[in-house]
Amino acid sequence: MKENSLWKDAFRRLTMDKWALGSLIIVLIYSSVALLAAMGIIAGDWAKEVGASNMAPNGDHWLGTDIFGRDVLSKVLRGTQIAMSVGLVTSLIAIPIGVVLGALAGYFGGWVDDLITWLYTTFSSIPNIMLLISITMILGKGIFAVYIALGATSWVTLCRLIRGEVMKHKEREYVQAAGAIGGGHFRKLFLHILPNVTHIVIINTSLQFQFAIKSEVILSYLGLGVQGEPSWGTMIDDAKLELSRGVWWQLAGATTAMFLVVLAFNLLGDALRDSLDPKLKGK
Amino acid sequence: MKSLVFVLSCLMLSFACSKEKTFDEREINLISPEKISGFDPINASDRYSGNETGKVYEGLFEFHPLKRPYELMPNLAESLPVVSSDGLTYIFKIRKGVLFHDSPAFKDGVGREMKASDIIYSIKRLADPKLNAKGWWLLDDRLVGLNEWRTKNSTTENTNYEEEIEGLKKIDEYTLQMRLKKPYPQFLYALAMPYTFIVAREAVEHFGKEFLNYPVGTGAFVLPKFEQSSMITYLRNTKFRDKFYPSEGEEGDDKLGLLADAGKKIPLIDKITVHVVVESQPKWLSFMKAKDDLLEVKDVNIQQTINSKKELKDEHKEKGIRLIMKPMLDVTYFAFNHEEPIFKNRKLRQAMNLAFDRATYNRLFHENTAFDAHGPVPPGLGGQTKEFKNPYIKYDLDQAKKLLAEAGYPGGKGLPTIVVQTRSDTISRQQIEFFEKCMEKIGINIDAGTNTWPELVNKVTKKQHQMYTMAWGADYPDAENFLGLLYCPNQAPGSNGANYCNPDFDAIYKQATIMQDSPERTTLYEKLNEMVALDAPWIFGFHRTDIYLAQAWLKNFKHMEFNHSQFQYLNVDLEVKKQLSKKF
Amino acid sequence: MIKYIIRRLLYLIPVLLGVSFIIFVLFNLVSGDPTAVLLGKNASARQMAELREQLGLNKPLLDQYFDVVKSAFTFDFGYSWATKQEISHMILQGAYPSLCLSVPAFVIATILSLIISLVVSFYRGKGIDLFVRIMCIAGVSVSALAYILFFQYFFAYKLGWFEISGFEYGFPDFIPFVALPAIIFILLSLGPDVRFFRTVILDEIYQDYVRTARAKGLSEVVILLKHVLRNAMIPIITYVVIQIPSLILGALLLENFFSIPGLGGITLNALNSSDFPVIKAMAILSSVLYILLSLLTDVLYTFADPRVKLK
Amino acid sequence: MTSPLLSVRNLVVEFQTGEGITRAVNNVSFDIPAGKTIGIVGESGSGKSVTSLAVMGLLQKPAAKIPQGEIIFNGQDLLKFNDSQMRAIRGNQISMIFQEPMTSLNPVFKVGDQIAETIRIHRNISNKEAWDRAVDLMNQVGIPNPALSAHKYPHEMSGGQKQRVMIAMAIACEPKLLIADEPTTALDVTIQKQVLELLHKLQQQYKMSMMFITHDLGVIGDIADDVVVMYRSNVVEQNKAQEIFYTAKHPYTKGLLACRPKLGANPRRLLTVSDFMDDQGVEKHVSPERVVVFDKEQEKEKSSEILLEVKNLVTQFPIKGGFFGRTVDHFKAVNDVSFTLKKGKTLGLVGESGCGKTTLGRSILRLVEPSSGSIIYNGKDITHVYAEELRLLRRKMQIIFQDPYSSLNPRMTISEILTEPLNIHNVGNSKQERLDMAKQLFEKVGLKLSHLNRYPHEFSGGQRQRICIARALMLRPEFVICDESVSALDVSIQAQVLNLLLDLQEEFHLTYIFISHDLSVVNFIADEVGVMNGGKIIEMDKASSIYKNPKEAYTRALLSAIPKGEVKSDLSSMV
Repeated sequence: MKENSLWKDAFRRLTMDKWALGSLIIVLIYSSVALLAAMGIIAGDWAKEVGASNMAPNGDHWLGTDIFGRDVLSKVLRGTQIAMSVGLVTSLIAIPIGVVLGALAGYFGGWVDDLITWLYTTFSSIPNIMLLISITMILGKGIFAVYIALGATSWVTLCRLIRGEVMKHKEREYVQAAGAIGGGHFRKLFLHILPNVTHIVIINTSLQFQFAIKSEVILSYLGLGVQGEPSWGTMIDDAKLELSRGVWWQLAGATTAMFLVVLAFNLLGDALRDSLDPKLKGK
Repeated sequence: MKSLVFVLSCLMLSFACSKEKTFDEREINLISPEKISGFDPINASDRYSGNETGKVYEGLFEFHPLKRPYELMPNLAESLPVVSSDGLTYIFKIRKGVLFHDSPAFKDGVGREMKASDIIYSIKRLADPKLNAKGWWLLDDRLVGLNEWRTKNSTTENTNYEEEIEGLKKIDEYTLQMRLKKPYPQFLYALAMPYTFIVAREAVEHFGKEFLNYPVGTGAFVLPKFEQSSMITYLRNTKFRDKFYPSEGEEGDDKLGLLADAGKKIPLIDKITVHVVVESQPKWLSFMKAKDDLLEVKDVNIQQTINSKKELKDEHKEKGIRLIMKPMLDVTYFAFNHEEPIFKNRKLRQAMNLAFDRATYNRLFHENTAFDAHGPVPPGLGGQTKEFKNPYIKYDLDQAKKLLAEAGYPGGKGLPTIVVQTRSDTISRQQIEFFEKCMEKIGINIDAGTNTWPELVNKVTKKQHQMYTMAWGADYPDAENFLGLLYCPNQAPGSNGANYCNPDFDAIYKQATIMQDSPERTTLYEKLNEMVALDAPWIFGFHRTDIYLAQAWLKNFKHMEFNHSQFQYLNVDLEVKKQLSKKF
Repeated sequence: MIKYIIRRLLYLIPVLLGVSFIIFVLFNLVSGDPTAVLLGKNASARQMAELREQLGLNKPLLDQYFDVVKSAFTFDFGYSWATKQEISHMILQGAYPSLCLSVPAFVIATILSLIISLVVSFYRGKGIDLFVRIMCIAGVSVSALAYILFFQYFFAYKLGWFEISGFEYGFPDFIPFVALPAIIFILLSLGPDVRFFRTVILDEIYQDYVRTARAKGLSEVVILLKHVLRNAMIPIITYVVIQIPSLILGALLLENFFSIPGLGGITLNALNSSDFPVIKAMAILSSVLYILLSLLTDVLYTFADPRVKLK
Repeated sequence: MTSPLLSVRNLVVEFQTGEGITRAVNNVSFDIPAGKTIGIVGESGSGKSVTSLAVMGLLQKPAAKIPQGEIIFNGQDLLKFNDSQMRAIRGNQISMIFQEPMTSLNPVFKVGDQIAETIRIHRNISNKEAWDRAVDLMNQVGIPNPALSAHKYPHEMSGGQKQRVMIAMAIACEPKLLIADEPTTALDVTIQKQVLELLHKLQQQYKMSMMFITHDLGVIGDIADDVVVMYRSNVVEQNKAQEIFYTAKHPYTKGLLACRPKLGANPRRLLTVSDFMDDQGVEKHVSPERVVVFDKEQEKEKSSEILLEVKNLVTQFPIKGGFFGRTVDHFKAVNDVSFTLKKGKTLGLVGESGCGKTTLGRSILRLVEPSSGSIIYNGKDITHVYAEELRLLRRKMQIIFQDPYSSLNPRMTISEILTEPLNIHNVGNSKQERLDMAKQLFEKVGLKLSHLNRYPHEFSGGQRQRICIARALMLRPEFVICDESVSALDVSIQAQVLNLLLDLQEEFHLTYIFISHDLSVVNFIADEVGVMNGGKIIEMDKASSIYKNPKEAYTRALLSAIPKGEVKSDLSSMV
């Protein structure tokens, strides 16, 4: 007897789109690389001097070496961990805030709504980059600051989206039905409405990821990025000095690595939206 | 497809607009690597704002553009001052016929003659508590009555410039007497620095808070209004007094053609355009496109500039580009915070000095153009001698390990992870990474704390650091300016960020600093230099090298540490420019 | 309508209060003492103390907050600590280049991506649709830094099509200076824009009224350009207008690399020299702009969609 | 006999879906003679709409394929036409009206423009002329002062008017063939009637052929000449209207005819398609007792005790306005309503949309807060009970909503949906026990146990409504409000659900309030009927008597609007 939920259904549609599938695979690969790197199984020795400084790509160092003669490839791999963790953690920060606030605002309306709307209007009215910079500056450098800064700036969009969607859903009859059988606000909001807006969260997250990864580069350029660890951001930033010496491999490595995963996340985001967003059903 | 058309038309326009170079304008294009914030001499703290103010303003004295070692020559002052035997009273004769630039500030817009009172005013202005000038330290506690005047006025509604100060007396319109509290041998240098450049009271009062955008000086160039943009254009001061290109300099200058214009009236050019370019790539590219005539080559581009033999690369040679390399009067160092108990341990400090691989560092970051610093004082200043070799700056891991063990931390055991504060830009990040690796080799764990400039300065001034790294450039050519970095009373927030205290050192320093320049003083300086060198209050870094690239047609450029006054001597050879520009 | 507008303008008050609070927390409470930086390397403890007094950093926090609020409502931002320049003047100076760069770039990018997204949604599901989408996304997947470094070297230096860096005031002098950064800007915004516009348009294409239009015998192109686009306008307007505040900050990186003396640079310098007044000013201005623009969007709605009534 | 205007020959339409290829239309053939009206009848999913779209050439390529068949229009095969040729036909010679007037008009253009557009596409005349023609058309379709209304936007018009606009748009170019796809289903009965009459009038006037698609045989009785009955993507029967109505051959057709409740006498349980044939479509003999007409009068009083009493109930919604959106006025959705309801009885509430019947229902359940008046349930005033008390109340009083699609949470399995009420009121000790209770009821409402773990979207509308009913009954309530619970369903399904409701009422001794806009349905199920208009109950009477002698004009209007479900008396009179 077949039993398939919307999710399974969505997943099926997702896997039918080969681009989406490809992206999914890429993302999975990156995640596992990140995981392995985090556990130090691969690229654990990125800091080791393996050759002369700024060696061009060659047989045993496919991406050459950096200024300290460290293997660029393992730096790239190591950087994957940073990139993914930035994406992950910022999402972990942004999603709960965004979802809860958005849901409360959308569901209860009234002064709750006013308050929360005010909150995110205030936040979104300050240019993102400015908040990013000032927060990282004040929290001092390092990946932790990057997490907080990105998290603190990126909940807003999600909040707005969720709010709108919840507003729509709370009028639906299934919510009223839940009320009719004696369900309280909590049940209506968290057990009935939220599961129906999760697609937004998912789509948003996949885009959040790539936004975070890209922001990390900008922050690194401003010298506010990750410290003591090779991140793509710092590598690309290094390139700013090295390119003129004809040292292109560090830039190439990091950019390609980033290119792939960002591309993947974008495509995945699109595919997810197409397959999860009820609005687009039946295309 | 409208927009596509638009894009294309933009491109078209852009070709149309990229102006054809004309070769009849006697113009020089320079680069300033930092944003220029304004033209108020008393706040011209960094080298670059100094350079800009130096184009419009002048001081009583200036450094001779050619002679080395650096030598002061009278500028707005007619001659060197008469100094009383106790070295406290100075009598200055003021040059006659020096005119301020024309400006609406003056009666019917015509610049008036500069007089003694203007000098007094300018110096008082430096001391004005309301303005809280960055340059105040220069005369802080130097002139008799000036500090009192400052404190008195710090509470009043507005500063009273009328009040006579004992240390600053006008004898007549062209004669001025200054009186020092205690001997201050660097005093004349102070009067050559941008801080003490002469401004006109009318201008200050007329423009008020906008004064910094309307520079009204006596200099060779005029800038009617400063628009804060990426391009500043100075025009020759047509009313500039008769000032002539010097006819003698360092030997060899004539061969370099630096004396070609000897005796000619300056300025020799009509226009200076300064482009503010922060990033290194555009800087390099626009010089290579001959959009600029002079390029200060920074770490990044050194490798593109010179080959392994430290000679100019051929591709540049054939464009006629000249390479100018001269040691800088500066020192880079990793400072210990001597208030940290562990760093009271001299052997530890010495060990870390020995473990620092200067050769590689030099190669990686300075393309071997820098010189190991044996002590704080850079070569070229009295106080530093070729003979003196600091035994602790050679790269010797065994020795280092040995000392580390003796220090009580065999193999680094027992040492906490040491956090070194540095700046957060790319190079600093790489440099500190390198430092980490060095110390690792003897088992010392280093952690990098990267900061924006403000944060770093804060940590240092607030003593919130274990170690930090910095570079110090000379304010004036005197070892005192460097040795002061280790003088106990200069502790943070003073310039002695290491909070190093060494009574013997302080004693001699005190004595030396009030001596006029003399062999005795130099020997004292040498003593001080070697003394601290051995005590390893810092991990000594390098004395870096200034590297300039100059286009063939840029004439009369000679490397100069304190170059704010040098631009008035520059010249351009349009013929050469016309010929060579094809090559770009 | 008027009532609505007034009410929305009044909404500025709470938002500005909020903004000034955030700023206050960030800069008056959390961040460090600026005086050391402001006085330079030879500053003495005494001088720093004096300066702190002058800058009012010793005032009770409430007063400091009040000052922030005051400047937020009076728009009197006073003078920069670092440059001693009048802030309003600085911002005016910087706004011009920033806008010269970002406004044309923004406009072109928007129009271009609108056209592209119309084309792709016309060929939805077909090869070209996928291809163009992938291209656009690929465009944004490269770091801006990489673009800048390469383009500046190649197009400006090697080919000499554009000025390498710098800026000149006045039209059309600035075009050769901003053209290249503008192109990069466009490249970077094409991806997200097309992606968004396409979704919105597709959302509409599957509505019933489109079927009606087809039943009338309208051609797909007309349906797309007339019926669908008009309905897609609301989300598009929102999306576009909301971006504008970030434009005044200009493209920070671009400005830095192409030495365009814009607000981005000013803000960055301010941050790098603890020049709080400037930062505050920038934040406040942009939030005011934000509110005004979101008001503008609402007004635009009424033109785009008769159903929207502002009450 | 001249060749027909349109003739569809063994048309096959297939859809490419995730699961594979499904046949929506299987080998369908029929003719539409010039100037005649053909009714195409069938339940949703029977392929009738797909057929019409195929004729219009509006099938979504590439998902839809037409592997075989011809659509001959004016002697040309439309299937061979390319896009531009088709466009020349569409809206010009063949035009179409859709079911959803609400969404079928472009919200951002004036209706006048939208009509004029059609004309401008196919006739080259000036905008001015086109506009005037549009106004004239709007006049013909009976929109009050057209000159003004032409400047209105769709959202400023009522559903009926929108549909009229659609019609105006469709006839703008005086097409030869007009396709009407369920044009009245979304409308109230009275409007429905007017629209039908309008269509008929226009059809006569313009000598158009009309292809009228509906799920309700009753509707087309009045206007169709021939009827084509579709069932599971096949044509099962086609014939002259009279033949169909009086001597239907195919059991499905018979079912369709029988399942529509008549005003007045009905069997105790409505006959449904399943009475005439089994799942395989094999005809079976209808058991005689099923057709015995049942008279509510004879039914003895179930009980005399009053379960619910509503006194002067008023529910009003604030009208926001003023500077800070203060409440400036109130809209009385329910305006001073009073009635009593005995245990085990059914009260029917009829009225058109916006008459306040829904609000009334929700106010009684306290899903909407009443503003004044009182609700006495089992002798207890529940107008102002809160929290726990209210929660307990929910166990006794339940509601079944109109839209079976939006009233089930798409993210929950049926078993979750059914057990949820039990969890809330922690009825039953173990998960298993609750599940069993769910199963029990699930079967009772006639669904397969095996489907218990599926998700709502895998069920048909009728099935979903059954699920909703099951959910409502999980807590064994005494009192259930059915809010338009069958309105969204095809007549055939509707009959089944109505029967189910009656069965359940008997089994669980339920008391119903049955809200509907369809008097015939109410009349069938209810003991007493209240007619609502403008928030008031304007007339209340025994179901059996209200249709015999309606007092209020409004009631009469409602009654007359109900499709007779018979062929039109005589065609000539209307021509």
